[in-house]
Amino acid sequence: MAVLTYREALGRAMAEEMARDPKIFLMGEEVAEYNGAYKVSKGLLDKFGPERVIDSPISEGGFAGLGVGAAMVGLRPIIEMMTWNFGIQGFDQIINHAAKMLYMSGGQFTVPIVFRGPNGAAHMLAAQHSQTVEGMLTQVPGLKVVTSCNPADGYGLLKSSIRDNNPVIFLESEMMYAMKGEVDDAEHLIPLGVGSIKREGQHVTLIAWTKMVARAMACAEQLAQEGIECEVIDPRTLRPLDEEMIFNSVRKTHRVVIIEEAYQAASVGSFIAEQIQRVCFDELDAPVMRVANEFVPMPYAENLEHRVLPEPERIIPVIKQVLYMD
Amino acid sequence: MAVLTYREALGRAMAEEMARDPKIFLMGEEVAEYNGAYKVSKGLLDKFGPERVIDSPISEGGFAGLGVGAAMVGLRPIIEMMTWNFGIQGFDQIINHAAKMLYMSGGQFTVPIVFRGPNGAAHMLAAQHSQTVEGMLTQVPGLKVVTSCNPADGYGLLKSSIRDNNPVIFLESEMMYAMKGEVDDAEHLIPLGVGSIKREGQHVTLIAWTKMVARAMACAEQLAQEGIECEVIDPRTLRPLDEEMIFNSVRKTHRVVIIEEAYQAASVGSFIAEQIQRVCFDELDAPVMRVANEFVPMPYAENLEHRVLPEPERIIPVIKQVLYMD
Amino acid sequence: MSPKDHVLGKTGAPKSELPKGNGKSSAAKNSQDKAWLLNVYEEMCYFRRFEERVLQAYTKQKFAGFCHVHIGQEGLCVGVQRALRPTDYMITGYRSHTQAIAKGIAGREVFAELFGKATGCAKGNGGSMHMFSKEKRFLGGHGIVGGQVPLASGVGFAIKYEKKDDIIVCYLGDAAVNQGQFHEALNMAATWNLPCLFIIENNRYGMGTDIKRTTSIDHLWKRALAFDMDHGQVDAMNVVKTYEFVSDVVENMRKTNRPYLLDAICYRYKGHSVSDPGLYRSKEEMAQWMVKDPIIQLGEHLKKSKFATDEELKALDTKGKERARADEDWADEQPPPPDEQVWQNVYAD
Amino acid sequence: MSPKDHVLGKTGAPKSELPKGNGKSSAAKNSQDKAWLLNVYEEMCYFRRFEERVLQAYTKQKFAGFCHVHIGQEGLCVGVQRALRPTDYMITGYRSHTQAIAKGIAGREVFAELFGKATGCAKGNGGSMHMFSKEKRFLGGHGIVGGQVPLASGVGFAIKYEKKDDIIVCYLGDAAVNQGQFHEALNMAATWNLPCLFIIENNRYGMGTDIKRTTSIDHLWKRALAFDMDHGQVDAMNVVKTYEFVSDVVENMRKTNRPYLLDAICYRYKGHSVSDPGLYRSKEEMAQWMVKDPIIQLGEHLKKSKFATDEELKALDTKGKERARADEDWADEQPPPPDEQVWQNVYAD
Ligand SMILES: Cc1ncc(C[n+]2csc(CCOP(=O)(O)OP(=O)(O)O)c2C)c(N)n1
Ligand SMILES: Cc1ncc(C[n+]2csc(CCOP(=O)(O)OP(=O)(O)O)c2C)c(N)n1
Ligand SMILES: [Mg+2]
Ligand SMILES: [Mg+2]
Repeated sequence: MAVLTYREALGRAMAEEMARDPKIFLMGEEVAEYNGAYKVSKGLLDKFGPERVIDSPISEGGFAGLGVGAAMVGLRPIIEMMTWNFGIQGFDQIINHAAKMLYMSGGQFTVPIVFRGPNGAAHMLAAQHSQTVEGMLTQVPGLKVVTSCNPADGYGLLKSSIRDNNPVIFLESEMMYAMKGEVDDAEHLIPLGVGSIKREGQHVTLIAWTKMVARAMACAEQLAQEGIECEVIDPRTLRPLDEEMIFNSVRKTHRVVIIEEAYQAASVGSFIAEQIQRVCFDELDAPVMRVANEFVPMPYAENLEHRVLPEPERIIPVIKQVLYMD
Repeated sequence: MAVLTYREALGRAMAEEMARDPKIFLMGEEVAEYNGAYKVSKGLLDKFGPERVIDSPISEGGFAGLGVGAAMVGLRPIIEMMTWNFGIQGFDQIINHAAKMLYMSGGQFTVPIVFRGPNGAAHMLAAQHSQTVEGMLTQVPGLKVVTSCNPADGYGLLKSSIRDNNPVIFLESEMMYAMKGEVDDAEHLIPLGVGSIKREGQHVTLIAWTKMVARAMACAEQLAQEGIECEVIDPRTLRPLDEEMIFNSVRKTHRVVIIEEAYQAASVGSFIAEQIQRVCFDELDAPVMRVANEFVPMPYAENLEHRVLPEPERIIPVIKQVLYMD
Repeated sequence: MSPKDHVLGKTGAPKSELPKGNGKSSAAKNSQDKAWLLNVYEEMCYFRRFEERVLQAYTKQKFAGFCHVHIGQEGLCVGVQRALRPTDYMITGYRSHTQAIAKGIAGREVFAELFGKATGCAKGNGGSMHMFSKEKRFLGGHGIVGGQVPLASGVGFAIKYEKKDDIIVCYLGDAAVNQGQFHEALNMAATWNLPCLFIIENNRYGMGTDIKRTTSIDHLWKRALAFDMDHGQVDAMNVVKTYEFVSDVVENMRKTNRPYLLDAICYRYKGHSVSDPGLYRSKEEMAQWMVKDPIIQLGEHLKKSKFATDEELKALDTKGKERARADEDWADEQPPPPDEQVWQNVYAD
Repeated sequence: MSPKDHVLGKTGAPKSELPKGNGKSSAAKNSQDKAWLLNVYEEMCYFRRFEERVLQAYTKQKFAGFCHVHIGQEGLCVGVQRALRPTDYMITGYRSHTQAIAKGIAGREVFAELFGKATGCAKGNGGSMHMFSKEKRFLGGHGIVGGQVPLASGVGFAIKYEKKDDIIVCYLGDAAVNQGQFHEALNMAATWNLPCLFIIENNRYGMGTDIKRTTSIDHLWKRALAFDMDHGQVDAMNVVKTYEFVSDVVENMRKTNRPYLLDAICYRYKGHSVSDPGLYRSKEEMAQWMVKDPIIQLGEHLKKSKFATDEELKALDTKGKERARADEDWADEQPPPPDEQVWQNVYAD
């Protein structure tokens, strides 16, 4: 068991996979000589050389499409989006091309590719640099969407994503790159589609992913003081979604709060809420509640940004509400 | 009362607004000399000349952005996307620029612009030409999202959209352009944010918009034979959303089926379902159900496409299910 | 521009170090060979007749959706194909029927795809805009204008990555040069020396819009200047010239690995798609072009060279007609895809 | 390329009919005027000192987020601004502090914006990357590389639509020329003759990447060749040359309405942003550029022309230093935005 940062765990996953399979290459802005804008690809250029670790021009649509074309003829690209805010420029290639190629071609052309990069707000980066994309990309048949909330999950899930034969959207977070955690020294993979129970509890189910898991855990700790036992579950892969894990937890606690860095709008959380009320209708003792961002573009000022994101002071009252403690 | 096609009603709305306000111009592919790929802009070039009705290059990102820039300095652009599938190339300008400009600039730069065009499947156009975008764009603070299901609504809502001082996504449908309906000869506007009850009924609420309204009505007629009275409601504007109309109908019928041309994924329907179970938790006699596209890219073959879209034979059993008639 | 401007050289375009299609190349041998020329003639007739049947079938409502045909542009499709190896890759836009056949897909499988049949070259999932064959290295058939261009750069990247000497031909329409993706893809291909032959099917119109109204340049090959990319222009109404020119370009590319932008001047006789009456073009303009018809031009050449008589040419055309009919007849007999296919191939295992 | 290559003319670029910045223009009068030159010198010192204080404040963690400064690039910002009218528009990327001030926004409001204060030029909603002033016609401050370029075409479109003779200056970085949006925007500006002056702040690096590694061209003005767009290159380390050249370009634009692409050669002394140590550049390279420092260059010129002594120049610099301090002091005193502001300006009435 070594203690790695989230960034190191992701870097290790890429290094191991690239050593295993020469068809894998990494392309993106600053990934090579600069070792990555966030240093996730640190050392990969030295290890694998400029043919396999490539600095791209600032052409998100172009190099997303380049990756798709390369994947169609047998390579296995990892495309880094410096952040997913810029990945929106690649949406045409991701949504219209990567996701549909296998189906459009009647099953002839697989597109084994990973699009990875940080997603969501960092700190005081304002409206154009603070967006999440899972709400949009989980809507697209043909795409898989993967998240992780700690180094071990990031490592195991990125390896599985790289080995998957479909386009995988792998969502990271600037706020997590420095997070430390134990990662088994032995190589191991975490299958896509299997969620993880981060904390057991019988009173209420908290559903969260990426950096919201830490917030959910913080709220759980705090409420434990008051004798409230929260079950914290992380679906990890949002497409495919481990619905059984979710339903089972709901059948146990009968109460749910979803915490996500999205909006009170169509989102992965709203979809999960819909599924729960549909499948567990008679099991629910309270409506499925959700704590999300305020429905505003992200403001810059620290006090305003803090007010927009789901913070414990906004989450805890909602948890108490589904427990009818308010 | 004149009978107009949907296409004519939209054209009339644009012509009246352009005559009223010289700051309004129309830009898009084939909108001028060709009179529009779907002839919605028929006659506008003759009426208003090439300065105000402009054929654009095939540069969706570019002319979407051109419209935003022009709107920032006082013009009121109408940008036609030949279809919204191509509009995805303009998502960076729509999501990162149009939607955020007012907020980012601390309230200084309004962006009064309409992005309009057909959305969703037409007939046998396959995966890259059959997508809906409301599930993605209603997620973006700063955007309004407007739909309509008949010529009269299209006319009144497009006029309001053009007069709105925010970026408005106006969603049309190739399948509706030839649809006929009465439109009042007198100018009239329909405010954004106000839904419409298309049919009254006490047994179950059907929620639908755009071409799904006609399908909901067809199902309602059919079920009326069996003595089931469906209430069919059309929110029309998906952002802002007329939640009160929805909740009031649910409080009356206690049963809901949402019919939409989206997927079993994060979607406007999943968001509406979430809101209903949250607000009307004790009012519901059955889970909120939703009939949507199969979660696959749109296939070309007619029999397959038919199987993917929400057709009455898939909708009616679900309605009966929430009525516990199965 | 009038057809006269299209002959090579008059453009002042191709950079000096570029192939001139001057007939001195190995390709020249073929293009003086009778059998080869007759075969080219037959294939062009077949493609013309194939597309005519496609239009009839559409009019008879035997299929629906969009339908874009290549009638008038056969010279480019055939001339380019003859300059390639089977291992070379090809990718194109939504106007893809005859290019797919040229690359080796059976015409009947293309017809079956149009009819949405299970045995179509995309199993009925793709339709007119999305012909595919992995075996023949035909990478589609794409519906988003310009979308295929970055994909082509990716294939070029893979060819270089694998140290092969194949190339990829990427067709795009004249109106696609206004797409940002085109620009990004060409920049990458030029910066990294990817073996991509970008061919602008320059039929001068994007739907109803003359390319002059949406670009500021007189010659589309100028787009290459932004990247110092090798480039040239060819009269694609002349199949022999096209074949020779492209042969030289490709030969050169295999040595240098450098990408190339070819402005191929051609003309579509029909509307953009079946729904387009094409009123934006004058009878005179059409006539001007039809005298340059690739099939007629080659026919005259064959007769002048005493390689064929009118009767023999007629016979080849009839053969093409029959092949096209056979393709459609076969497609008629094919079954539609089974309903289960809806849920297949969304994800790969 | 070595600094020497950057002097005008050596590029062989500017098309003959283009202004030469030959000093014969009306602008030349100013650039020989002592008061004018001293004022330019003072402003450049102020901008340098302003950005230095910004860096200190960031290091002291008085604010967070990204922070991109213009140190070393003052010659372009000031030279361009002097060539404009107050009614001209300006739009830029995320490296926007001093351009905002040059366009007329009070330095203290820029500082307050950095501190996320209610009285910042974007009320604290924007931050370092998003400076705005409707009154001063400064249209931001944008965070998406290349995103501002289509916006600029839109402003140019509006100027033409309203039949005004204003222009819009659109700054973009060298690495932004690889963006598809840039290409689409230039094509529209060239096709429709929109009065847009696109200025590439060519500091040769996009973050840690030498532009040579992501483009295939030696000179970025070549991007204009794809659109037959007027273009040129200027040594932006020389504020006077820049002012004269841009004055001629702008004068010409007001007559012709034609867009223009200017490749402005400059250099940033600091890292891309505060978090970047800038290890990808050699000490030698930095040194080579610092001898061309715009402030030093103008200082030498002022002394040679006997317009100022070292002491007088020092005094001007001190004045700039004090202005910058005053800006920060003012910003320190300002209140943060009220919480209600979170919900304001999401939608306009
Ligand atoms: C991104 C995008 N925008 C718009 C369209 C609609 N559209 C389909 S074909 C076409 C015209 C293309 O013309 P051109 O590139 O010259 O090809 P041609 O049809 O002449 O072969 C347009 C606008 C599209 N398919 N994709
Ligand atoms: C579309 C997009 N991709 C990536 C980024 C991240 N990014 C911010 S600045 C930058 C480098 C830009 O360099 P350049 O255009 O030369 O401007 P400079 O910083 O040198 O002024 C990158 C890659 C972004 N902001 N937007
Ligand atoms: Mg064309
Ligand atoms: Mg730079």
